[in-house]
Amino acid sequence: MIEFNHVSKVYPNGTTALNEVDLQIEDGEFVVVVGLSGAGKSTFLRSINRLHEVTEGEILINGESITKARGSSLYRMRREIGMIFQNFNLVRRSSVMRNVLSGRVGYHSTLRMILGLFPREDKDIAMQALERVNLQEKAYSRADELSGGQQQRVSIARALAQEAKLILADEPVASLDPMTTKQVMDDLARINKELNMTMVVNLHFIDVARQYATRIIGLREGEVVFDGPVGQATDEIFSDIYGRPVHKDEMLGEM
Amino acid sequence: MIEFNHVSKVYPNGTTALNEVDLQIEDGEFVVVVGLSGAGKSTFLRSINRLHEVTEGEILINGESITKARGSSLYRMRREIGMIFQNFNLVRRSSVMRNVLSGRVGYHSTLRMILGLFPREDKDIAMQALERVNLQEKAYSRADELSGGQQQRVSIARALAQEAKLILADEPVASLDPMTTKQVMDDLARINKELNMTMVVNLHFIDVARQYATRIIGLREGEVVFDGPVGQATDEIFSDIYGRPVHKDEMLGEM
Amino acid sequence: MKPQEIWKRNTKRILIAVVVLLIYIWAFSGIPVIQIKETSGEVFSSIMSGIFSPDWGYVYDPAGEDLLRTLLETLAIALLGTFISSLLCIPFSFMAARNIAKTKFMVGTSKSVLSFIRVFPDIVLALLFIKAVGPGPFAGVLALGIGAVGMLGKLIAESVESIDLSAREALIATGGNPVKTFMFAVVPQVLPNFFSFVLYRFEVNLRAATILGVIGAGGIGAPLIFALSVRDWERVGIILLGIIVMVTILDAISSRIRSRLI
Amino acid sequence: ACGEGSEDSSTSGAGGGEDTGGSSGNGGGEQSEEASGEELDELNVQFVPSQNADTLEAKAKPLEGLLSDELGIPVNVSVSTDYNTIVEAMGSDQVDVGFLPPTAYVLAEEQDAAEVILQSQRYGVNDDGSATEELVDFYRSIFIVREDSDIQSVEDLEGRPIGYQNVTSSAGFVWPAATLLDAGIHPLDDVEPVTLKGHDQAVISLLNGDVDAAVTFQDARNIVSGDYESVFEDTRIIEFTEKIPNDTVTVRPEINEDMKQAVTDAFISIGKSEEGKEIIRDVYSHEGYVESQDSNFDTVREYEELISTEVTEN
Amino acid sequence: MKETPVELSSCTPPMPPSKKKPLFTIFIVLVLVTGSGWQIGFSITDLTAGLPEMGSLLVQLVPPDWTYFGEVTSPMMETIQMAVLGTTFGGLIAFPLSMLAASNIFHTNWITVPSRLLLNLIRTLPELLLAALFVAIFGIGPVPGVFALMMFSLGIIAKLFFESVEAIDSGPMEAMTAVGANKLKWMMFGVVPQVMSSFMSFFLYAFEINIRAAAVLGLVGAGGIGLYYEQNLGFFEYARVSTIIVYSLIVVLVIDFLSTRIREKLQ
Ligand SMILES: Nc1ncnc2c1ncn2[C@@H]1O[C@H](COP(=O)(O)OP(=O)(O)OP(=O)(O)O)[C@@H](O)[C@H]1O
Ligand SMILES: Nc1ncnc2c1ncn2[C@@H]1O[C@H](COP(=O)(O)OP(=O)(O)OP(=O)(O)O)[C@@H](O)[C@H]1O
Ligand SMILES: [Mg+2]
Ligand SMILES: [Mg+2]
Repeated sequence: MIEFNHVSKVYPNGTTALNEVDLQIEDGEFVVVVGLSGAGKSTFLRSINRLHEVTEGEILINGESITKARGSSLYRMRREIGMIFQNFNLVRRSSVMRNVLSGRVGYHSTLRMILGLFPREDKDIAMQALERVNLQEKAYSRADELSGGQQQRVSIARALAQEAKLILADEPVASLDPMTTKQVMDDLARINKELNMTMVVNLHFIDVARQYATRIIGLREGEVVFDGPVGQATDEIFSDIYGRPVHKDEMLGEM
Repeated sequence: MIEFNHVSKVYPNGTTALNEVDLQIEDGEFVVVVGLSGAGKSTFLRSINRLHEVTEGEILINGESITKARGSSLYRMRREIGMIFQNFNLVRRSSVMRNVLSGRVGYHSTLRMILGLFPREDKDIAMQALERVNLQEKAYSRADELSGGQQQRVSIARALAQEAKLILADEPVASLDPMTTKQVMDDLARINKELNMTMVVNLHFIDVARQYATRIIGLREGEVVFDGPVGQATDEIFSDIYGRPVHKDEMLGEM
Repeated sequence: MKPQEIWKRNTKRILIAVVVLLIYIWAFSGIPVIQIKETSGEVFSSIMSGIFSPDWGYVYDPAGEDLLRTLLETLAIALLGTFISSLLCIPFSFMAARNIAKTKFMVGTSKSVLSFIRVFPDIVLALLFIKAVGPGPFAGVLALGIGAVGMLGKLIAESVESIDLSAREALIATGGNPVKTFMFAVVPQVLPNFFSFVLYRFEVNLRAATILGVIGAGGIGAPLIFALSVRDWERVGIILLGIIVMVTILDAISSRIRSRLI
Repeated sequence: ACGEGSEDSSTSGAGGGEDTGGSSGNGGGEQSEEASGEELDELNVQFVPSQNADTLEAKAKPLEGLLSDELGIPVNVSVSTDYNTIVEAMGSDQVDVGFLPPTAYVLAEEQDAAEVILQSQRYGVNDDGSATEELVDFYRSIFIVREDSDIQSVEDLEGRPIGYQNVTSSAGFVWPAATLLDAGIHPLDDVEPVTLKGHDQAVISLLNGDVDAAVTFQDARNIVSGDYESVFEDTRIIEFTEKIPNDTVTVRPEINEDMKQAVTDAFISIGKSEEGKEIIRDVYSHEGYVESQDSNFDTVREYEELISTEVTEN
Repeated sequence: MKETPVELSSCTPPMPPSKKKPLFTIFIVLVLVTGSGWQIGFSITDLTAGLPEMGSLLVQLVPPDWTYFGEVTSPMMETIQMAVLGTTFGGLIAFPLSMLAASNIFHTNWITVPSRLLLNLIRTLPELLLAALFVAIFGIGPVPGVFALMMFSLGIIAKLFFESVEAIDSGPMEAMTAVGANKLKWMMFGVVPQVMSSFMSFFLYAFEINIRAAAVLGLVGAGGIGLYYEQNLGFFEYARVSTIIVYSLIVVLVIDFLSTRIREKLQ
């Protein structure tokens, strides 16, 4: 369970990216976070595993404060949280396999990791994760030889290999074609159902959000402007989240 | 007018990316190219301005062969063709303005360009292009300070500033949110209509394709499997292009 | 950006330009007009003709101390020296990288230490090791090994500073501690540059004639210096040829290694 | 520079932390605890080929064989391009025998790092740079000017640019400076000093007109005669310096007397044997060795002292 | 490194690439290193035994002779002047030469291979030879000094720089091709902005080395700080030697600081 207690985040340059966020996410939920570009979606996600420090409030994961954790207990908490990045964040010159394996470093001793000695089971786990995203035949290619969609899938495999209890996904389908988008989202949904893994996903596309989410959180300028089951998220609500209705003639500049 | 005469492209590693493509694009058309990842869409586009050399056949632009052009006549032909890249291809450490201005280098003497002396009008043109994509206030920011969507718009502004007669766009909305997607596509449509600029656009999203295209070209494994007005591109046709049925829920981009 | 900001930036740029200009004026003021000496043609041609008719007799001499032997010795010294410095520079280059090191203080200190090693004259370094282990190749190896740390540390630190940190974020997110994060996200990215700089340094070490000559290390340094000081251009020619051939072969090997890494 | 290793870096006491003993006397041997001195099971020899010769060879191996045969212990010979390193190495017991030029020897002796046993012999040098028949244990430095120069004597040098070597060089500075001082000219204040690296550069700068006079060892013009064929016609000697002793062979004072004697005898016998002579001539341009003692260098000390007070106080 | 993935049907996962090659490489390196170590008589015990002697010299280096600062200021300034010019000219030549040598800028071996050979040649020429040549041409003084430093910087900058040019992102270059730029414009807008900062970094590195490479300047009678090193070492004046070291360090740090600030401001 994730608890946000009065969480605010003000960037050093003064931008308020999160403003008094106060909510709870239960185990097994499939939460989709929507909002305009710059609304604070990424900041919201990144606060959960403390890639960003919040400036106020506290975030508890299963009752334990991640905002106060330090050292190895922080590392352990992060190990339980998988993350899929919008821009993949792969080590481009390492092989796909090594990228996926890097999801497992939290489980082994530092020395062992310096030597890069992963046990046999880890390799099996990684291979299974790749199989799930249909990429096993690319396991030993270098990450930068893959197409954008394939890279996104490697990033997903890494999060899967981590065997986390919670997955944070920052626009995981932004660069995928419709086919792959569906595959990936179906996969996340399946993992969510079968393994009861909690999902917190940022999405741009309302249709996709509606289709997969159990709950939708709408952010606007760092504030939660909607939070409810997917059924309640009507078109009007979306218009509200996005701050304005979209008209056909809403155009840029004049010609 | 663009003419493809029996054009084939085989990559050095043996992949056939284009196979005997034979078609004409008239001035003022809005052509959307669709197809699965790896179908050859990018290759198709990049052959037109000869970023890739085709291995067989000839491509004529307004009756002049670009596949045979060399030196300054090649440069002049390319100047008439704007291109929007999927991954932006911006100089990340240069300012937005300079990136947009670089679209105009074809119009000036080499010496002048080495000194970086752009005439006043060019700056005005560049600023107008930025205005059109709603980015004028970022004109003097560095390109790498922008969000992905903003970078995509800089890349569009560069193509606009080039004042080309033909714009090639390789998935110009892949990293944009629905609002910006609509803005960008509307803008391309307006330019197409008002300035009678030919558009050749690769797209993943069928709905968007249907909404803006006057003509759709479907590629599968390097072959043109569909070519016709947008009205004829039924769901069955799309299923054929994608090699499997398309579900309603895979049609994204609708708001 | 607002007009005032642009204006402010422009004045800043003009200011910098003026300062740079002044520096150049000052620098040129120390240099007299260039005059070419009458005799230069004669001397130039005699040097060149010497160099282009190398002393082939020096290539191999059964009694030893010929070109091949000294080159081989140089190779051994350079190899070991490079190996040592490439190990020693590793901690420095990360402590000196702004994006990796924990504190500004650490960056500042590490950078200053590296600068200090770089300004430390070769000859004093040589003296230190001669006093420790006596003149000879061992002292040469140590002097090269320590001396190169300054350069390698700096160049590698700068390339660490320019890496893509997003991958590092991913490792942090999986719960890696700093060392693990570093091994998986930073090392693969800097490895090509690391090898590139190490190979470059290896090449510099091959040509580190001055220091090896001083140190009595054998190798090609001393013969080259002596041949130059008595203007024995034929001997200089053959030694140069030897070095060029060796460096070219090495360059070919190193660029092959590099192209595999990139 | 022809050479970092010309005869630069002679030396002057003042070696910071170390106790530099007095400047007089016969070596610091007495200072070592064991009266008998150290036994050696291996001899380390290092030298800088002296530049007052027109061929330099960086060859160590031939001497290794010869000495090892004579002494019956392994010998390592190495070649350096800098005297300072030899003195420091002898000071820290890393080198047992060094070939040092006179000023370097004097400074090394002040630091208790070296004790002279031998001096090398060479053939003398004629004014045209060719060798004489006679074996000598000294050489001289010369003042040369261009043939068409109006300078006739050292007195005329006042106010003129002169090419020196580094102030630690015997032939390139110390002796010529003494000559100038004798003539009432301050070697730095009364002329325009230009420091050059290498005696060849001195001659060339003279020919090029960058300096009006140059000081070099006696036959330095031979070095550049290949590049400037008419060097002997175009230049003229106006003055010779006093005698500069040839290179010394020195040992570490701590070594026991028997060993010192053995080394002395070994060098002398090498200089006498046919095979040995050929090698030392080819490689070091030495013709033989004669025994020497510290008092032979008293004049050097005087010069050294004179110059270092005059110059380094500057 | 193209570790070609083995093409297999989707049911069997591909075989991991063979580890033989990297292991073999490591083995070779270790053999070479131990071989060299044996050849040159590498011995840790000798080193540790000798450390006290090394300490005795270090002790003599401190404290620096602070009064000596004033005396070496003018040669230090001379050195800086020559380093400024030598590095600038070297850098100006290195820039185009590195471009010619970079295989992603010019795709034909006809251009890159000769350029690289030229660069190798320049780097191989010893300073002493350069000094001899330039003195023969220009006489003694700062002019040959500047030229010698120029060649020296050229070698350093060009080698480092062309390798970093080869590693740049090809996207912007492609964009410039599409815009219809000729080769020069293409380089100006697609390449130069990407490589400017690494060029500056190597340029400053060369400058710093040139401050130290004063030995070269001494060779050509150009004055500079090198002669002072030699003189003081010759007289065993270690306190003064360390004064010069500290002075150079200060100069280098100041330059480093200034250039960092300037680069920040320019971005
Ligand atoms: N490192 C930073 N420093 C300063 N401001 C930042 C930083 N990162 C984000 N911001 C600002 O914080 C706000 C929220 O950013 P965030 O990245 O969370 O938006 P988002 O909802 O993820 O948008 P997008 O859909 O574009 O990814 C924005 O206004 C952004 O400009
Ligand atoms: N440089 C290259 N070398 C070899 N093969 C290539 C190269 N570029 C593309 N290909 C191959 O050519 C085929 C067509 O590629 P292309 O980039 O045109 O596809 P696409 O339709 O644009 O796909 P996407 O939607 O993923 O961008 C693919 O099979 C691809 O793997
Ligand atoms: Mg975001
Ligand atoms: Mg594509």
